[in-house]
Amino acid sequence: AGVSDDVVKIGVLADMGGVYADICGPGCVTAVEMAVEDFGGTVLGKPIEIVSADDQNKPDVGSAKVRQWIEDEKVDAVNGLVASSVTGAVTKVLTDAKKIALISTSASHAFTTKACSPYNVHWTYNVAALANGTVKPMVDAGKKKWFFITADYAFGHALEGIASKVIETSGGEVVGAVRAPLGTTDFSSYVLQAQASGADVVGLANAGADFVNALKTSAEFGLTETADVAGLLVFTHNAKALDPAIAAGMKATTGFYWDMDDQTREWSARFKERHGSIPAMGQAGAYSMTMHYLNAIKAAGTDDADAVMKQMKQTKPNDFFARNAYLRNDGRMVHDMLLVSIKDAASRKSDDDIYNIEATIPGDVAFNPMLPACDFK
Amino acid sequence: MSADYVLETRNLVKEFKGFTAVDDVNLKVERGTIHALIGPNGAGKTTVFNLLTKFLTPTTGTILFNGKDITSMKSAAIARKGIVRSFQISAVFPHLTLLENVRIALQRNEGNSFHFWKSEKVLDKLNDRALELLDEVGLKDYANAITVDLPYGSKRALEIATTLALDPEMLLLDEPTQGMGHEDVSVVADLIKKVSANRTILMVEHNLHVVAQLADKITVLQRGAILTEGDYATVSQDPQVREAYMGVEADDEVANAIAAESAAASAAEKEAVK
Amino acid sequence: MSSTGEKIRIVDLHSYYGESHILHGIDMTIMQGELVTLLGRNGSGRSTTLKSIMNMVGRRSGVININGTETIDMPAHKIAHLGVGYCPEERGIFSSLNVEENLMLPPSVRSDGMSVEEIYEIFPNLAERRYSQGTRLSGGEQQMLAMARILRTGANILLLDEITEGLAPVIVQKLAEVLVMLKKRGLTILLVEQNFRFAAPIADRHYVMEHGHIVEQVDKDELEAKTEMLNTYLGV
Amino acid sequence: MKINKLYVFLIALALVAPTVVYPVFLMKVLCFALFACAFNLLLGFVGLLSFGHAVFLGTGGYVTGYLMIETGISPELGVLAGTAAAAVIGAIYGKLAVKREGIYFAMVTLALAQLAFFFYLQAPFTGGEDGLQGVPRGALFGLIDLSDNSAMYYFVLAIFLFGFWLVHRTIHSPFGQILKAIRENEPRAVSLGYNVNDYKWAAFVISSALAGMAGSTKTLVFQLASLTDVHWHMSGEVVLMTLLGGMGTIFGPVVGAGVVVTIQNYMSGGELGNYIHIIMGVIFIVCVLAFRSGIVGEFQKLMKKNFG
Amino acid sequence: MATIFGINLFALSGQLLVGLINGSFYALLSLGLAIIFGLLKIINFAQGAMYMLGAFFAWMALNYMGINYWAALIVVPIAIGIIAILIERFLVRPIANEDHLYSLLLTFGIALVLQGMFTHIYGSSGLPYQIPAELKGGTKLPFMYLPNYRAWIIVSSLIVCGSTWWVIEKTKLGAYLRAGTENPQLMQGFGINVPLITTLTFGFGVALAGFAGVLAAPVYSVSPEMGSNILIVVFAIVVIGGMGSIGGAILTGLLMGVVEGLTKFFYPEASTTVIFLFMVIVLLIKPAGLFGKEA
Ligand SMILES: Nc1ncnc2c1ncn2[C@@H]1O[C@H](COP(=O)(O)OP(=O)(O)OP(=O)(O)O)[C@@H](O)[C@H]1O
Ligand SMILES: Nc1ncnc2c1ncn2[C@@H]1O[C@H](COP(=O)(O)OP(=O)(O)OP(=O)(O)O)[C@@H](O)[C@H]1O
Ligand SMILES: CC(C)C[C@H](N)C(=O)O
Ligand SMILES: [Mg+2]
Ligand SMILES: [Mg+2]
Repeated sequence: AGVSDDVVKIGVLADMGGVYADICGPGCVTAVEMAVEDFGGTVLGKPIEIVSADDQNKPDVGSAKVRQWIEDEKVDAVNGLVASSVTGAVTKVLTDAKKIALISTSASHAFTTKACSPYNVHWTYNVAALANGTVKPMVDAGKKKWFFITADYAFGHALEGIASKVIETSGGEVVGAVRAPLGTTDFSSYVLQAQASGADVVGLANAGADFVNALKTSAEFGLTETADVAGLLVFTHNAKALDPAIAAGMKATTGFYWDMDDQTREWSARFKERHGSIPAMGQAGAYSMTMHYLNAIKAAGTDDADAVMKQMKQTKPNDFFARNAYLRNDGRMVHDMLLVSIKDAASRKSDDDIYNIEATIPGDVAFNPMLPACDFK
Repeated sequence: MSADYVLETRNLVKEFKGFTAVDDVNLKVERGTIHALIGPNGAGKTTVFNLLTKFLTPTTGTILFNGKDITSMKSAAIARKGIVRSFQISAVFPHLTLLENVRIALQRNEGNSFHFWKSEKVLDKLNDRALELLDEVGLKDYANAITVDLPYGSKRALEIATTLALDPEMLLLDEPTQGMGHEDVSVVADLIKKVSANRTILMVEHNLHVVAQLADKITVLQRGAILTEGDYATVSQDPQVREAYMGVEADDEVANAIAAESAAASAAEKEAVK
Repeated sequence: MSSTGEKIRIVDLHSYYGESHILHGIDMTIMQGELVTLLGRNGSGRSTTLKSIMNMVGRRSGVININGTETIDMPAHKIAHLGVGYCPEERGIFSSLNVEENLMLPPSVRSDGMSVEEIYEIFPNLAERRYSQGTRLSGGEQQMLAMARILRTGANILLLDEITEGLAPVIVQKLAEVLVMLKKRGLTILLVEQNFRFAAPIADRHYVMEHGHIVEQVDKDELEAKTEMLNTYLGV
Repeated sequence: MKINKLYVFLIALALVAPTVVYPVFLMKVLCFALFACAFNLLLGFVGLLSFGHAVFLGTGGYVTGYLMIETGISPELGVLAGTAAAAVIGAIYGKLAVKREGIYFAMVTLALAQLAFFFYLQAPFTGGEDGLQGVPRGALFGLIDLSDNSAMYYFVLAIFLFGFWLVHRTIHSPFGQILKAIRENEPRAVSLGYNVNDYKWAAFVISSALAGMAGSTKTLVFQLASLTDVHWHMSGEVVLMTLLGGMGTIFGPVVGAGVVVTIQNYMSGGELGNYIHIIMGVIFIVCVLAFRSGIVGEFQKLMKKNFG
Repeated sequence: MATIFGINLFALSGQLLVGLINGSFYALLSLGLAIIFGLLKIINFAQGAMYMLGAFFAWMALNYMGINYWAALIVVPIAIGIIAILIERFLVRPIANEDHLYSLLLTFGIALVLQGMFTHIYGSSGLPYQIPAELKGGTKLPFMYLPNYRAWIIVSSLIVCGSTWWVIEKTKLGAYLRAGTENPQLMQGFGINVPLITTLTFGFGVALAGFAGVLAAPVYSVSPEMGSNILIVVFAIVVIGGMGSIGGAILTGLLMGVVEGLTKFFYPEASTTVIFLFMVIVLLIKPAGLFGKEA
């Protein structure tokens, strides 16, 4: 036991300059730094070090970097992890090397299902939680007919798929879907098709700029007047970019909102002071996860991955981020999710005042159940 | 038995948007001769060349080479058949040596020009032939010089050597002496004479001295159609040719006439000044 | 010699294309109404001399005085406005313009240029093909167009580079007449010519160039006397 | 003679390098060096700027990756298959691209590459943005286990040397002579009876095959094939490597690849991470404005000036 | 609803119109490229970045200086034109005599730098820009609800493209431009200030992209990536149309917008690739492009 190489080294791998940089880029590094500082900078008397790298959202760049971290720099765990594609590649490398993946921002639920591993920790949210959180209440409220505008790649397909399942099991119906390629700027055709479908709800199974563009166009063509438009994955930064006149009232599911209570406000204020903007859910997740990881090392008395994983799963995380939380054996961190709605301009008290919290979704309702095959003790 | 024609056109026509540049031309080029195509500017000489080498497609008519119809062949294929054209601009590979220039042409018949896995040393066996050709045009001593550095006339000569390397049955020369000083003109004219052995040459040329010196037969084009044909003596005496092409007074007399006129003019001018 | 009659005065002109030094100190003076030719072998620097006057070479030094104005530091586009018309060796016909547009293209630099009708009369070929694309003309027709183009601008100093190139003897003859006529109108002409037969009878003076130097100046009256010498320089 | 000594020295250096430098990094350099050499064959020696060469890198990678995962063939066959696939795509794209020249050629290749990018993004067998993950390296000839980094390194080195040799040979072959002639004066080459488009096409195919080989090898090294390799950024990167190293020189692309990969490696870890595109852009601008012969080209000039 | 062969005609007309809107952007961008290519013989790889810059400038003008949309529509293209003029003067001109591939690479570098800078400063999630109040709302057509702003895009783009076409093809200035593209040196010799014309043309061509950027700001999210993706498509369009004619660039742009719109309707998965496929077909049948002159 003890600390290998006399140092605990955490790598933060994220998109430092690309499309997801705002969601979990330098901000995730800041969050992890804050965690290490708050923890005291050492564990078991050994220093805690952070290294960070840009994965450029490229699986090859990310996995090469992580390989090098493991082989050359003795990194013990990798935090951050944004694009699911990178995460997929990186978790394979980490698992082979028996090192821990601390996944903060990736959406795919694969890391705790078909690509699950004893060394994966998936913290903030996943597509299942999004579908359960946003879609189910709407169907239950009588919005039965759905149409999807889906990002035409793995992430969009997964999100659409899981949302469709939720709709069907709740007694709704998917009347159509259109696959818009990643990076589409002009959504008008798709919006016209959605309009023609006569759906009650148009689900946007995409993210980032795609989501913003699709929503804007929906409003322009009057789709928002005749149907509900639901964003299935909305980050605070994107919500901020939307015209409140268009977006107001839209519901979304999120793993974290800075303005929930004093605890979240306290931490978010500290974060904003350091980083310049309010934290996105993945950034808050990255902090929370790091804390839990360091606490587990301390409790286990070693940084050995198996021991630490065991320790993390045994103790329940509980901080400003993780509420009613526990780390499941498959690596899924189950915690309360928030159903929020976007505020209209009039009721916003500041630029950062974006959401109304509508409801808290208990973790067990939000997340997908554990697969027996992924039940790593 | 009719004469032996290498190249024949039958009712060759080329129209450009309602304008007929070549109008029903029946050209017959006899094997082993130097045949000149002359005519006023815009008569259609270059267009005929372009048709023969398929830089342009005939509107109607056929082109026969050695009795075979080549009307539908592509440029490169025609070159491979043995009709090679020289350009008005000098056509050399400027940063290769003279030897390499000629070798590029020789290489075509080697059948190894797609062989990227072989060393270029396999081409060395072409060197002797290349030197021979360079010798023929008087450039042997410069074989390893880089082509850009050559004077204009020598580039022209090199171009001819390269063309000969293809061992063409027929050479098409478009104004081969254009832009040359008198000295070079006679060098090139001699060269053409020399290389015409065993070959057929069809040339366009405005320099009547060269035409007179070289051509066995002359075809005069005007407005796209053949005006007359024959040897230099016949053609140059033809009043129609004199009017349309050579000017009222032919050739040498031209200079005299102009001299006289300008003398008169300057006299008049002096008059005026006074 | 009155300096008012002096149209072009060049003193110690050196010209370069990039690294290569082409003209090595040219001196020449051309008077109003004179027709002067530049003779020499290929590559002796005759075209370069004309281009230097037009500031179309890489770099130049010395004195080039046109119509009393010093032009060595003048940008290229201002030179034409001193009344200079330049007909380049390679003709420079524009393929994106039709024949008539080509003809009308150069801005007038003086008011007394030839009219389009006059020009079409001299070159009937051009009238006939006036709406075809400039570069679709035959070689000779393009040559005519290039020459015609500057006659329209009213330039009274003409720099003509090998204008008889590729022309049928009839047209060459016609051109000679045109030049004589222009001279009569008082235009100053600097002519680069290979065709000595064409140039000899109409020129007042000849400069002979070799390797970027002027090696000889021959007056019209001295032609006969200096034939021998010309022969050795030009191989006539 | 001198040249031969240089080669021997360099190969010796390459053989001992992994004992000093992180082998995966070296393999990455070698893969990109091969890619850049293949690209340089077109740009530097035929004068064709392909702005879509990433397609071939990516195609090689995907095909090799797919076969290694699905069929478990041995790695040398995987590389061969990837190379062949890239050659086939190259043959098709080349046929189209050589119909246009100069800048148009660049645009056509870029557009065709984008076509392929979207195809690979949407096609089921590529795993979309996830890419093909966990590609096994397998055992060379069924014998030598390549999961060991140093074994893998020597395999990569061998492939690189083969590719490098082939490029060198192509340039100095009868075929290379014709390419040179085409670059010098294309209309003249036509008039001598050469179908220049066929020659350009053949060069294109060779280049794309080698680029594919680089991609296949890279996939084995990183056990991953992804969209990165077919994205236009990658096409831009190989242009940068070649330009920086010295286009039209034999060693230029290798040096360029080394420098660019090193910069990227260095920056991806540090504070400069998010400046990467800016820095790449600046290098481009500086190279074009002041440094057109590239590192190797400028070096050669210097040698010539001082010792030549 | 009117249907024929099972196709909803109303929906189809809607898609056609939507295609035309997209085509308006393509037309503006390919026109800009064509003009610049014409005179400088370079492909401005930074054209996409300039389009992006146009959108960002509009945003910055509004948020930092309070300059509204209408003013931005004038001011921003001018500002971008000035930037372009500086680029031409100090970066492009020094290499004007080198192989044109270098200027392609140069502008590629510029594009990378600009995109990188804006990503660095503003991130890449995109910034909001409102549709100007005057153009909010829409018109109910029988087959679709046409937002007023979209109609404005078509109208303004057609006006700008049309007048540019007219100036180049029908005026003396245009003749100077066309001739200057072929033989700048000789045009100088005729007394025309070609460097000035060149610089201004470059400025204008780039300003067109800036204009398109301002037009785009309210409908697409203002983000650093917006330029690079559209540019590659525009390249394909340029190949399809052939650089031969200004009118060709405009028409092909519009046409391709429509083709793309139809594809989104009939087979959306292919919508990103259809223009490239179209390019392949054109290359096979008419390598010089639809409006290209024979080589
Ligand atoms: N591509 C074309 N399109 C339209 N007209 C053309 C084209 N090519 C040539 N012409 C016209 O056809 C006629 C014949 O041209 P051609 O070039 O064959 O003349 P030429 O006899 O070679 O004259 P020159 O002695 O002046 O070179 C000319 O009037 C020319 O304007
Ligand atoms: N653009 C250029 N760049 C470099 N060198 C040039 C250039 N133009 C001409 N030269 C060189 O300058 C020298 C003089 O050329 P110039 O064109 O003035 O000769 P010329 O007497 O007019 O002959 P020609 O009969 O060929 O027109 C030649 O050696 C030529 O190679
Ligand atoms: C970061 C998110 C926008 C989702 C991301 N595309 C993923 O794959 O998980
Ligand atoms: Mg350790
Ligand atoms: Mg001709």
